[in-house]
Amino acid sequence: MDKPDKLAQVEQDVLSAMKKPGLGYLAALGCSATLFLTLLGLWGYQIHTGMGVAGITHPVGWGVYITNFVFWVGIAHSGTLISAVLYLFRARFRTSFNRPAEAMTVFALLVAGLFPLIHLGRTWKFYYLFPYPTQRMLWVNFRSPLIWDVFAVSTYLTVSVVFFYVGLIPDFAIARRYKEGLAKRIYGFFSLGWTGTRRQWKNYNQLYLFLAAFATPLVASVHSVVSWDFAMSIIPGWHTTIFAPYFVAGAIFSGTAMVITLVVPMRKILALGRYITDDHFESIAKILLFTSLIVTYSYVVEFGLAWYSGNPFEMETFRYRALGDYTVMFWIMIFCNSLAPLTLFVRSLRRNVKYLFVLSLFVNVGMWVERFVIIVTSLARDFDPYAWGTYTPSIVEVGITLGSFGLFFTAYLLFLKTLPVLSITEIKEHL
Amino acid sequence: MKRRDFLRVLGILSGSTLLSSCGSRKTKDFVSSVLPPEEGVIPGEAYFSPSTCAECPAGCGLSVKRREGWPIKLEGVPGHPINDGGLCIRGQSSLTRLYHPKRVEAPMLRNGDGKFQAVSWEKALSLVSESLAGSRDAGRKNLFLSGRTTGSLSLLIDAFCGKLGVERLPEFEVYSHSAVAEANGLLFGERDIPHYRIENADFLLTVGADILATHVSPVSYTRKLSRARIRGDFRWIHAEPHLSLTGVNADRRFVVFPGREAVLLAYLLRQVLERGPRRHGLPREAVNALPRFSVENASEKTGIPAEELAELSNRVTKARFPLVIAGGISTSHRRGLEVAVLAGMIQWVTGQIPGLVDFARNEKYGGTGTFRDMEALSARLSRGEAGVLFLSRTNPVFSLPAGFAFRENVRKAKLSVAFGDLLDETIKEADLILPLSHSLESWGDVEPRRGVVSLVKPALASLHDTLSEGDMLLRLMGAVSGEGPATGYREYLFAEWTKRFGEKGKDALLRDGFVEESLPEKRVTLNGGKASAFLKETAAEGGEPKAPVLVLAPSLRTFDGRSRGLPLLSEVPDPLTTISYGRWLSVSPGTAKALGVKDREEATVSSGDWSQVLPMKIQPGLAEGVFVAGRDFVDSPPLRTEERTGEATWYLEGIRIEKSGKVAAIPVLSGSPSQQGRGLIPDPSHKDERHHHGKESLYPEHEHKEYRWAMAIDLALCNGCSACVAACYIENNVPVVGKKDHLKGREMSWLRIEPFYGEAGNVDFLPMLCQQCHSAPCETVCPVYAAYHNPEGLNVQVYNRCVGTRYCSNNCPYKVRRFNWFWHLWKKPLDRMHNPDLEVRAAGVMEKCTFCVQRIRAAKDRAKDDSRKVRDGEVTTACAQSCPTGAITFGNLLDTESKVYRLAHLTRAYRVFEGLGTNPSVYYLGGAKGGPEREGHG
Amino acid sequence: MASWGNLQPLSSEFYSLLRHGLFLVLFFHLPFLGFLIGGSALSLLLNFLGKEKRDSSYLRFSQELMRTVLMSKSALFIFGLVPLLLVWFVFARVLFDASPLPWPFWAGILGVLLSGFALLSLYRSARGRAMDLSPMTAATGAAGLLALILAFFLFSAGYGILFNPGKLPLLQKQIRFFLSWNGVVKFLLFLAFFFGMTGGAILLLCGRTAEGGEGTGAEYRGLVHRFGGNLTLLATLVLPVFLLFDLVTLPEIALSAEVFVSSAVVLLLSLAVCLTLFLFDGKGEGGPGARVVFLFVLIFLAILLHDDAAVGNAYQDRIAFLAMQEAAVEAEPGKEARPEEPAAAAQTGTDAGKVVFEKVCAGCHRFDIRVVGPPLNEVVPKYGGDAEKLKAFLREPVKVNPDYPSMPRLGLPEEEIDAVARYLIETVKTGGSP
Amino acid sequence: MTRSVRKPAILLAVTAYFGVLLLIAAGLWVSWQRAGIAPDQPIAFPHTIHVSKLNLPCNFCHIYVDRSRHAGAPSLTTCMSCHRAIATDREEIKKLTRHYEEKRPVEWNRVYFLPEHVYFSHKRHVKAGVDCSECHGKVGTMKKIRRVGALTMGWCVSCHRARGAPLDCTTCHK
Repeated sequence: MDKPDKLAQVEQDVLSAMKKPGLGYLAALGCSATLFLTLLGLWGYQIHTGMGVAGITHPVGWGVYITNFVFWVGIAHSGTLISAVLYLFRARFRTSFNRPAEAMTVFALLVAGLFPLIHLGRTWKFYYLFPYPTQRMLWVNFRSPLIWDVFAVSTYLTVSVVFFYVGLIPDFAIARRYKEGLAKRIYGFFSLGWTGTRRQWKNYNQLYLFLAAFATPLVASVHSVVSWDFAMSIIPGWHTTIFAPYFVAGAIFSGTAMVITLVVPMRKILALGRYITDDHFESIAKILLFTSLIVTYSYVVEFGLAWYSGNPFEMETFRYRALGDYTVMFWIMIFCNSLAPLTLFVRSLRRNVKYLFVLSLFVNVGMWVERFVIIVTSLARDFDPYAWGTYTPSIVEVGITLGSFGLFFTAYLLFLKTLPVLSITEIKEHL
Repeated sequence: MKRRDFLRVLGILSGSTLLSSCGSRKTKDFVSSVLPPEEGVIPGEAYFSPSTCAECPAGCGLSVKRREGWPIKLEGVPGHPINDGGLCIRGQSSLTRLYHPKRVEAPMLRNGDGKFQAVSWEKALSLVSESLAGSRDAGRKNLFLSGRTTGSLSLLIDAFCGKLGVERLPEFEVYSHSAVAEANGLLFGERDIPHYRIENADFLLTVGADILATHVSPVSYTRKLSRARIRGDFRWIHAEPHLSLTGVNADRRFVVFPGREAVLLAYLLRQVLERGPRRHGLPREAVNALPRFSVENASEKTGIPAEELAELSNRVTKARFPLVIAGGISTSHRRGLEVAVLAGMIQWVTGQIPGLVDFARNEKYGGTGTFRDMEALSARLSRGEAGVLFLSRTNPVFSLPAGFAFRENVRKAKLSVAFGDLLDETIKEADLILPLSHSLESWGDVEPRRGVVSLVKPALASLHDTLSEGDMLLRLMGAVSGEGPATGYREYLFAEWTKRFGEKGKDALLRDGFVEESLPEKRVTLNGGKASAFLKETAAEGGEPKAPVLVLAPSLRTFDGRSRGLPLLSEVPDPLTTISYGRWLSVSPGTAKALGVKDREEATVSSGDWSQVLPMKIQPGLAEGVFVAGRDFVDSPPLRTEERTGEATWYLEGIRIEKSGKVAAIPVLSGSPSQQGRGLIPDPSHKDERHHHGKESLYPEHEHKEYRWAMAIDLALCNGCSACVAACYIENNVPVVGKKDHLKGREMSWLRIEPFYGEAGNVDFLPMLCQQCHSAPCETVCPVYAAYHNPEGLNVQVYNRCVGTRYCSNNCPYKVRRFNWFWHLWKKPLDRMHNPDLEVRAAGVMEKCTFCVQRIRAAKDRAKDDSRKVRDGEVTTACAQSCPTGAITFGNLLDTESKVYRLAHLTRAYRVFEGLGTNPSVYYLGGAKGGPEREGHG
Repeated sequence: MASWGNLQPLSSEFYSLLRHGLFLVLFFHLPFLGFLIGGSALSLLLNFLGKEKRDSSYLRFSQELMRTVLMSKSALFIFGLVPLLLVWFVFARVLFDASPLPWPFWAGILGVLLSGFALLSLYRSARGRAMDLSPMTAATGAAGLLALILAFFLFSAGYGILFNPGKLPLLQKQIRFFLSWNGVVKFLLFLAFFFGMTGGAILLLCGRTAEGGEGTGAEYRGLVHRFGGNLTLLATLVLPVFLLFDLVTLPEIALSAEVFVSSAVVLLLSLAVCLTLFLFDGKGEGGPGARVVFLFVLIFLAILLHDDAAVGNAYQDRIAFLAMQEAAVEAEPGKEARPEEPAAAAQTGTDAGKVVFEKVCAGCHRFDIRVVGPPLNEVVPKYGGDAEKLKAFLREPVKVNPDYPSMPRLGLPEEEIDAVARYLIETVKTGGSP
Repeated sequence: MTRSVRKPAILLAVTAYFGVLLLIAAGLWVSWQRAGIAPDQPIAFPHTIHVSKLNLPCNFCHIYVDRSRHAGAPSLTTCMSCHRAIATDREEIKKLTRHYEEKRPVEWNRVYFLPEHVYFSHKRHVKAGVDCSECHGKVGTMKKIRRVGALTMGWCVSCHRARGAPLDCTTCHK
């Protein structure tokens, strides 16, 4: 095949993914949407009846909801990492992953943004969290890490959406060529009159570079801010200086795992094996291994700090974390996040897509459990022994957690059928 | 018009209507009443009227706080001879009895199918008068049984019985203290409980008497004890076979083998006789008859280590004013009378009669009957002798052992008429229920201690179609004579008071709420002959309960079970176990281990053919083989009656325990019985956590211009009685959430008593409330400034700004913030209890103690009227007001003259988790209870 | 400005003057300012577009617009300045009642406005001279426009305050109360109105004169119509939204049925404008221009009625109060001519007492008969001439006779109590009739 | 797609848009009416006569205004002490008399109300020299009382700020 044919082939391959959906797809979409509707139903029930329908209690005021928030923000991170950071470093394998990763970022952030709302005792007063001028002259408390969160997450969402969209513009223009009728008009509208002139490309590349540069520090800053929700507190087990890098590494770790989880089936179902190769997976696996090592190191350091401090509160919290009521969770976390990824030192396993898929599922679970362990065990045993208590998630919390996956996959499945799943222009560029 | 509507209108007529400053569009609360409100009542302002608590026989003076005509809080009357401003947990909760949703609202008659049906008062009273006549004609006896009754009501009952030919039976009280009364009758010819002047003693030995929680007049004793402790040169040793709140508060607590208290007292009596302080002698026969125990012997028999016994006898013999009080659990077994007699003899020999033991002002238990009397009554009832049986304010069906078959016997009366307010076991058996007004709805007086008359004055018109007992009796008398009531009870009382105290005295009674008559000193002498004879006939030992033994102890929260139905009392946990809802059986750790039971594991307790399933609570400080349950936790236990005194034994002997392996769902609110070495209550064994880190704050310092509110809590005085907790609930509209939420740890109390068990078996109580930190961790994390620091040093929570992130609660090292997990509703008419100065918090909102900011606001309002600052002592929190020991002091830390300033600057003042740098405004005064290192205390 | 301190208290006429003055100002000033802002904004935009697209018809249109909207210097003065000066004085007067906004503030607005006018004049003349403008000139125009908008924003903020008289006393203390959501909404509402009206005017006025090349006439007209039409449509769609926001942000008391009805009328008229634009779409003679402009005049009137009613509601009790006072003055011309004088003049003891008596006591008491309170001839002698006792009663009245309602505490100053007590004792002594 | 197809659709859309806006306006009207800024009262008490004509001070009837947080409505005894004799033939006074004789209190419709979480004391404001009319308007001109002060938090806080009154949350929030 000569070059023009090849280019056309790419377009057709990628866009063929947007063909009429099959039964399997519809079933998956139906399942996800049902889960999401369950979330809405349960949330309504919780608002109507009171937060008490969740298992959170005194002293464990944060539970699965905040765990989910941190988890989904974490998932979002590697999307940005893969598309923006790797773009800046000109890592070529990025092209195969960046579109799904960016989509994942946007959707994960949408899901993540839902959880602070769900966990509010009075959701209907959420606008108190935004600074807006009134005669009352009431402002938000800029000392509160939660306000930093509001700004961090909304900034991140805005930047991610813009970045995602800008990346899509040339592909919209390509899709426009292949479509008819209303769809053509819609793709046309979103392509913003893209014609692919040299001048447009010049400006476009500048913008893309700028956005990539803008998004990159967000990878570090947003999750640092999220980690400060905990680190800025006084609670033993939370109040640690290493939280920011620890959380950022964790976020990239979990996000990379989620990318694998999503891309492996996508590659298979949409028959994109030609564009997403084992080499690509090996590179991603290396990132996974590297971040796993950082996370493991952080675990060790946390315990070391507690032990070295001699502070009885800290020491008890970490003893409890490893050996207390939640010991099973703790060891699941250690196994999934620290031990299992060590197998990636073996090259053949790194290149084994099936193995990577299974491993990524473990890591997903492990990272969710990690957040749970950090949040719950620290709150369950803080200063006053009289007020010690435990926490068990309620059925509502479990349902809402599943529903959040429902929302995520609903959005992701819709993405698969409506937008070009790989960056056509970039693949062409690298042909 | 229904009576209730009528009353409502009456309220509006007299201007005492709800007139809240807010009101919604729907409530028609902006009303032009027909008449102006009564003198001195200003809508929107709280006002107080005197009354007397009727929740237990102690008769504490009440100051009823009212708003727009509705009582919203009960407080003790400062200067009252009984309680002097303090009020116990049950007294605080008495308000929930008034507004109890399940009160009997009208006279009820049992109809043909055994169900109750509301009837009119006229019909009910005429039925009673007909039955009275009918029974008399049929040769049956009409009987009147009541709970302990004093004051004018007792006279009226006598008159009633005399006029209508009704036989008045001895009053029935579960805790009749008859062994002590019997002993005093035997030794001194005074069959009653004397008044103990604990405040003047320099050494106190209590044997079994639960003086802080349930014994005779607990608030009175608590205040006296505090006065003695504050004085400084006071030691208190308590000996008991089980574990009580009183025991853990003594300077030293001895665990005695059950039933061996007499050995201890006999040993002590001999020590006193031999070594002084002897003011009176004993007849020779008595001295000879007194059993001799060497230290080792006594130690072996009682289980108290020999060196401790020696120390104890040293203390008693060296003291100038030693006082020995025996009672409660230790006088309620087979050797109970011996214990009481020996205690009385020690009192006599040490010369404290008269003096510390005052028979002039005895506690008026002379007319109280015993279980023996009840046996007789039961027998008479079963023979069908009874015509009309009146049962007033008493619940024998619940309290008497199953063997009495009282339930069945009550049914054998021709007509049983019960007076009461809640449907208890006895009332349910009656044929006719005549609903009693609450003491806050009635006129009356009580004389809980001879010479002390306390006023009962209505604070509101009756909520329901009820009458006070006095009115009921007068109307009955009228109905029988056919003339109609001669006067109302109010007029009757006024006449009585004028007769007894004169016009001036009556006015003083109405104004102050009490009158204390001066009484001549009563000199009693020991009846040596009887004493010697008694000692000769009996031995100090033998007949002790066989192990394992189940002790049925009176309960701080329900007394003899009569306060069980009050919702607030189940919400506030038992201070020793921190169990709120449910029943349990306490067992020592050793015994639990031997039995192999887990904490909260259900077990079947049985004795003979009686058995009951109870969860086990492992309780440090208990003797091995001793199980303890609340008196009201067990249903109809097969208690025996002690023949000589008529006192019921509170022991079940030789019980069997069968564990079930099932862990019961009972809420234990404490996360850990131990401090985990964290120095909440500093102890020499703890690492010193009190040092400051001297950290610089990133935030600017708060400035306080006029006030910085602070609190000092003296842990040496705090006895864990939890009155403050109940007071806080009522003052601050804290919701009662129930067992389900308690099991999840979602109790809402703003103030809690944390018991911490030490290794030495000691228990220290730490009242934990919002510490109003100067550098508060909760404030910085609130995204919306719902938690913020106000210029007066309060850590304010603005409820309607809160969005409910719960971050503040997470970040609070003291975990004193409470989240509203649900919409909390007050069942009508309990919502009348709402303090309108506070919002009822919505679901999803965090709430917490703010040092009763509404009281501060009111005080500042008053001060502003006079253009001055709030004076020290002018404003106090609900907890401090209620505290019977006076352990809590509230005030302005900027005022160097204030009491709280002085206390906060004592060397033994410390703050919890000072090392965290939160800089709290609550100062705790540490130090062992009554330890020698105590410093002066105002 | 020092002389302001001597101004008489407000009368109901002043409030009427305010209302009608405002009406006038708005009627003349606002459309003029509207054209100015709308026209010059559009002109600048067209200038930019023309340069970008290298299309001279845009520039031509831009030129024509400027010529049309900025009529002459005299028009500037008459429509732009006079009403504003007028409103300045009315404003100052009303606001003075509670709070004089500092005059530099008003002078500032005026200055900004004037400089806006000046800059735009410069721009207009430059526009007139040449097709191709230097960036400097365009910048001048933009600066003028911005100045105008800023001045107009401040004007709107002050205008918004008028609807909330409760805020007037606060302004005295803190100038920041000058800003309100209602003011912002009013600004946006009028801005939308301006652009809509400008669009209508374009449809009506522009594109007729075929100054340029004849051949491009139809094309040029098409451009002009497309611009004018789209502008009007957009503005008409947005305008009602701001009107609804206005209803939300107006204080409760300013609302009434009239306000809502006039708002509904504005909505219907806006709908009519939209329909007109679609139905008379460039076909036939002249297009929709005349109709649109006519409808916009109606919209404007409806908005003015809306505001007039709202201002009326907001001030109704003040106006009624003043009217009542004036009626009282008219009824007793001799007595109340100098309301503050008698108390000051009548220094001699009982005269001062009499004044107080008539002011305070006469409502309830007469000497001879029972009114609300008892006849004074009966009760005053009970004090036996003891002024101190009577004064004590007046300070803290207590109920004596149950037949009468209790007398309220009057809270009079000590000297008035003294005067009235002496007056009462004196009068009763001398026969008991004033 | 031809113009002829598009046009009706667009016309419909525009009309629908304005219809929705009209509905919102109607909704605002209804909510304003239901806010009840001038509700009818069981007895049409004219403040005009009592305040403007008779010059009665406010605390003549609202006796608690400087003593309590509530200003208080006068008891009917107060009303009747004058109206036993005055204007007894008027319809509204007859209503009043009936209330008094039948011992039925008059339940007024609230004009001013604050939410449950607000602490407000008339006494403090009166003692600080705030004139009644600053919040309640010139009641002497109102035949039927109308709500003048907005009673929103912004309204309260603005005045507190301007007067230098305390701004601490606990001043008003309970």
